[in-house]
Amino acid sequence: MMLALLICIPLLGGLLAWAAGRVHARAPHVVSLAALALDLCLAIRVWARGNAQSGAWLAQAQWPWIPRMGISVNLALDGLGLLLVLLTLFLGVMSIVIPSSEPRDRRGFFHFNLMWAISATVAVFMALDLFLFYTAWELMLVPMYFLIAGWGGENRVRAAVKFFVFTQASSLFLLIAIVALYFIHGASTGIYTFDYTTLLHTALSHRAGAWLMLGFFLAFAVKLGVFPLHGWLPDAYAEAPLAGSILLAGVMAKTGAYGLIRFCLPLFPHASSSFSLAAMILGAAAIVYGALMALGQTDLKRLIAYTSVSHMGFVVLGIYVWGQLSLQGVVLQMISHGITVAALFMIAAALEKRTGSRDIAQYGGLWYSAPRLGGFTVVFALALMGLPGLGTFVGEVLILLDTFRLSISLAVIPIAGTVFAVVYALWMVQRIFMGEALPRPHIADCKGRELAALGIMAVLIVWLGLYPGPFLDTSAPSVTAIRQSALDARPAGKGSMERLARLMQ
Amino acid sequence: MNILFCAAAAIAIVSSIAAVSRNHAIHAILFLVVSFVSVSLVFYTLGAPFIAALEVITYAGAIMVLFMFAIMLLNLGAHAVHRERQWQPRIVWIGSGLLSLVLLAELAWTFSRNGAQTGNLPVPPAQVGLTLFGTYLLGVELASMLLLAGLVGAYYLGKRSGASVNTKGASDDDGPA
Amino acid sequence: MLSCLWIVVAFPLAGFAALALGGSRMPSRLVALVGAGTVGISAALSLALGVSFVISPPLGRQFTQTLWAWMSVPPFSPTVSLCLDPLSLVSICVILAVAFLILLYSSEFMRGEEGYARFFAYMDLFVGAMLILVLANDLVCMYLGWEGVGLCSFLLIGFWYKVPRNVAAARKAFLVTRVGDAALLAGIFLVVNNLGTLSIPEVLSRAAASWPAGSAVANAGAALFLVGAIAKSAQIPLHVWLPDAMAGPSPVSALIHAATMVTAGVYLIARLHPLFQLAPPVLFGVACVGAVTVLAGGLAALAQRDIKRILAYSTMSQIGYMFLALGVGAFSAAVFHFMVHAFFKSLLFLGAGVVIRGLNQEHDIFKMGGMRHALPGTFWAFTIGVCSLCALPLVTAGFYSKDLILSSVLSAAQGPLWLWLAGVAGAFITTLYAFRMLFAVFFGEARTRCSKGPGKNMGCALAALSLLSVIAGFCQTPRGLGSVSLFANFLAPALPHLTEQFGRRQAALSLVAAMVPVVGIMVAWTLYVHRPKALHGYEKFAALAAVHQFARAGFGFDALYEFCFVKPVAYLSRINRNDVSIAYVGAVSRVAEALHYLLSMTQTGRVRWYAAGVGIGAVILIGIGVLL
Amino acid sequence: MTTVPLSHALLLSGVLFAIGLSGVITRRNMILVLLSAEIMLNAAGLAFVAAGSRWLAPDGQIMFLFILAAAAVEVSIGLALVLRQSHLAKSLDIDAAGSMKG
Repeated sequence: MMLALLICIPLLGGLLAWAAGRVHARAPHVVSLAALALDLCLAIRVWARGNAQSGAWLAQAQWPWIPRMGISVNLALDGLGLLLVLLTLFLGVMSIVIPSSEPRDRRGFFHFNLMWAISATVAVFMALDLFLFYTAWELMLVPMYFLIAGWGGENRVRAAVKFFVFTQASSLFLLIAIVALYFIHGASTGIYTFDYTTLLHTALSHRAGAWLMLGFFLAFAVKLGVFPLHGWLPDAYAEAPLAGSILLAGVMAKTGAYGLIRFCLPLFPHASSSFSLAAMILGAAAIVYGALMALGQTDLKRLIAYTSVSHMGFVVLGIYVWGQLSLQGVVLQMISHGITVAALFMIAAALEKRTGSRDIAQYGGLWYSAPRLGGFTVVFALALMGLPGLGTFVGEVLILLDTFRLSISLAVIPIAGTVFAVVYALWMVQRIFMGEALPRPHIADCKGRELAALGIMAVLIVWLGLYPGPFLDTSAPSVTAIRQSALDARPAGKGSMERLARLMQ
Repeated sequence: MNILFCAAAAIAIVSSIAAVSRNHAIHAILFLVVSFVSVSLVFYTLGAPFIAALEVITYAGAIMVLFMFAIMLLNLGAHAVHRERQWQPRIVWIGSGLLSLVLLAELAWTFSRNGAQTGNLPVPPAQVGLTLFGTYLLGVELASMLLLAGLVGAYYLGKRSGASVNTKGASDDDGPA
Repeated sequence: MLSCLWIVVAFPLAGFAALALGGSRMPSRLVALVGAGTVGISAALSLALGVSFVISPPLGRQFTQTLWAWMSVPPFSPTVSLCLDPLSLVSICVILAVAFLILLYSSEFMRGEEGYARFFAYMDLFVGAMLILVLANDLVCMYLGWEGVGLCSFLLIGFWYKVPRNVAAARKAFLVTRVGDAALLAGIFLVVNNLGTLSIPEVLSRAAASWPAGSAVANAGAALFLVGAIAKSAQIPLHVWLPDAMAGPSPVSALIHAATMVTAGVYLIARLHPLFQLAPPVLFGVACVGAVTVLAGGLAALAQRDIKRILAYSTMSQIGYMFLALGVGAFSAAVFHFMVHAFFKSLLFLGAGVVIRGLNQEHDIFKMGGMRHALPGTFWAFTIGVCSLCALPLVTAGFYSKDLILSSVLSAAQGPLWLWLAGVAGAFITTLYAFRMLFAVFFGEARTRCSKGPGKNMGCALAALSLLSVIAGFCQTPRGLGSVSLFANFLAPALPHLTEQFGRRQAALSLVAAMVPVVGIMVAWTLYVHRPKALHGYEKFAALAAVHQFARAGFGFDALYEFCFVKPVAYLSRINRNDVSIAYVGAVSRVAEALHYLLSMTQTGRVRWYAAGVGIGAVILIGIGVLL
Repeated sequence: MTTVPLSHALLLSGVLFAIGLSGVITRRNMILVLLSAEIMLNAAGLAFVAAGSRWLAPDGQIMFLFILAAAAVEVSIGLALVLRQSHLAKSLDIDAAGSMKG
């Protein structure tokens, strides 16, 4: 029941906010904020209560939906999902609470889209029925399209279409793969169902497994912005309105990683194992490539978008290394990256609002008038480059350690990538806040809600960096369970990882 | 019966070829009438006397009369034959003829594998009528709607075409699509 | 008492937190009180800890305090834990004492600057991070401090953020040290993968047990740690950031880029010395790097005109001595020199700060001169510092530490004679550039008018450091001079003592080494004061001038890196601004457009074509049916 | 009474259809295009009737009736359009109708 509530509250809140938009211009803001805050409280309650139970699933609920086709509303939450749901709702609250995210017009519809996107994302993290998962996955897309196309920057329509075409095209592969899996499983066992746990042990031929795995991988990789599939990402991140950027980069990219962990690898352990070397190389390449691209950008939001590509490279790398450490690292990396990138987008929006430009060359020497904003930028830029004591370090170090254990030569690339991260992170801070001040005399420093939001996020990122215990403990059982289920199915010594490991010795 | 069929079929084919290839419109129409009549004979051999009658009445009768009226309205004379000759050099038949031949070859190959015979008993008109107004009642209603729509459409188009001769600009505006 | 260890770290961090959150609203007096006070309390506490440690030593002369488990993802479970042993005790006492004195100095030096609170906040953060680095019982925890000091160094070099040059210097410093940090991180990974633990004592004992000496894994691990140490300690070839780092305020240069942070590499190697002893080639590499840096740093210092750059190259060179000592296995000698160097080099930087402030940000020593009369107190303090730097025999602390290093090099089993010669030559060059600087700044006639002298706080700090620069040496004297061995004995549980061979040859060579500074001073006097014209002729010789230019430019490393790394990366990222890897997106749309164009050509408007199209379609479809 | 093989009847319908098709494609005179279309419709009807006869079912004939109705409508509308077009374009050339291309 709790799980259904978690999904329904934002859904209803969104409808209510739309309706409230007709009453008063500020009403949608209040309504959606209240709904999300309530939802966040519920999620925190699940978190607080959940640790007492044993087993991977913290909560589960199931209702029949289309029984004839083996489709049910099957919701379940484990530590992994819970952390991501918490992240989603937290970033949702943050993106609403900050004043610069409030649009000028059509506020009701804006909040409606926002809330539905959040709700769909939450549903993605809970769905255990592949049909339901796909529904939520697609539902995520539409409100986001409207958010970008309706309230974005100058090239919003182009960016929105690009985003839509990319994600929709890749989702179709996911749909084909899901349906194919459904029929293959049905044909071999006689049970036609979309239930995840039942499908988990489908016997697949080598070729079928490889194709289905690619279908899943493609959809998730596009959402995640894996290196050569990130074509939509800089445009969409840069052109989306603030709340859209935060949701896209902070949360929706994580649905891709979540999909890889929850579905792609456990459903197709053999195929994924043969694919892992390629995926790891893609991830490592993304780390360096994203950093290099970030260096060349002049648009602040595009720069942040490319750093995101670089960080998602770590996530892909960590997932395909498929070690206990690296997966835990991936979870922590997702959370801390979500917070970091959201905060950076907030800062970018604040700067854009105050100076009227996203071009970094238009900034300079802003520290004098906005030291607090500068301080926050420094903190989150440091988080970008994985400074110890901040959350991203924990994630990166766990991922890198397992990579290093697997193959030293593969680990060299991301470790070198961390050096590039220094360049773009520092350069970003310095070009904005240091150097000679431009003629523009003063910009307002952050205060009030902006200060509070950034402050909370800074505290969180430090908490994640210095005492990630609670987060790691929450995700540990589920990560262990998922990882083990894939490892059990995998024949020893057949995967490319093992081959790689042997090669290295 | 088979001989009758073959003869009628031969006439139908020859007259149809003539109908599509004549330059003089009236000649073409007349050949078409021949074709329709011979097809009606084919229907008769296939045990469909009712349809054979309808073919003569409606196709060879009513529809052909419509064509006649149209040609007469357009006042196609000798210059039309001349123009037709200019439009249709023999060479243009090659492409379409080839296409049709390929289609025909495919159809023939498909049909020739079927060794079945047609029925040796005619299907009486009564049975057709009963089925038509029983099972296919809805279809009949739809056909009547179609005819009505055709009627209205033809009337409207005819009226506009008449009006446009006189006051071309004025009538173009008021017509809904 | 020892369980108060965490408070030592907590105080500066609390000071940072207070200043970061409310510093902008505090009056400057309160800012200084908080900034320097927290460090002062920590310093006092560290002294008390030292006393308690000596009086009632803990078991194994090592006290470990685990604060909390940082990440617990078995087998990787670093903890935030502190370890107090003689090595770290000496280090924190030195660090806190110097840091307190420098903050005291800064409270006056920085007064009136924009960002007074920011300065103290950064400094406090730095002290906290440095303490974590030194006290860490865990490699990852040490890495936390290691990066933390790097961050503070970055922030403080760019303290005057409006000048683009400072900003670039800050970035460069962080970037270059980060290269070393990446190697350090890889070293940590190697260790945790092979040994399964992160606790430093555990790592060392397990390494000794399971890695054979000279094995590839030991060499690799030690080499990675060495790269980290080289970058942090500005040794050749990763020294390029240090001279530029002088863009920061003088107290920053004194604390971070002379006394504490740059010696972190020395501390790291000393801390992990059993690991390095398992890798003799790497250890020899440490000595070589040290010897090369001693000479290169000294020569570069000789060619500089900027007083702070002279001191920066001097710092490089002096840390080269420490590396030399580490390389021959004289770990306690290196730590001894670290302590003494911290005192006299911060004294020199603070003195230079007074001069620079007095002359309105004038850095060129040849535009100074005659400061002896304007700033007599500073002159004497500076002179003490210079003498200590040159290791003037008997009276200065520098003599005892440098002598210990040179005699260790001489008596070490793996130390060839050229290492010793390099050290002695370095000592000569040191004397030359130190006195060149002293004579140029304080002697001769005044070229710029001094506007401001040191006040009470600055004076106190200079006096205290002068005192320390003199007396700090007396706790460890060579065999011929009383043979006091307090320092080495105290460190003995943590660092093995190198048994010196003391023969006639050693004694003779030591005497030579001791006389080198005296000769150096005479040469310097002749060249720079007595007959300065002698030097002016050198420009006639093109080769000499070129060497001079080359040395002044830091031996071209900057240009080399610029050419090899910076330019290509910048070029790549600039030409690829629009991301070629996603050009296929455009290709897809262009192909679609072309197809659209092709298809729209069939839309002729000719009904007969359409009919033919329908016919062709039927033919194809039926054909497919027929063929299948 | 000997019966006609179904394949012959279908073949006849195929031949007529092909003739009509080539007429539709080739003729430029709109009236003759319509005329050729009539041949095609008729051929299709023939196939229906033949098939109905094969199973002795009335359904084939009913389909022919429907085709007949459609043909009647088609011709009336088609001829009306031809008249209108010839008034507008002063020509019966079907290619001249290409100007209607949107």
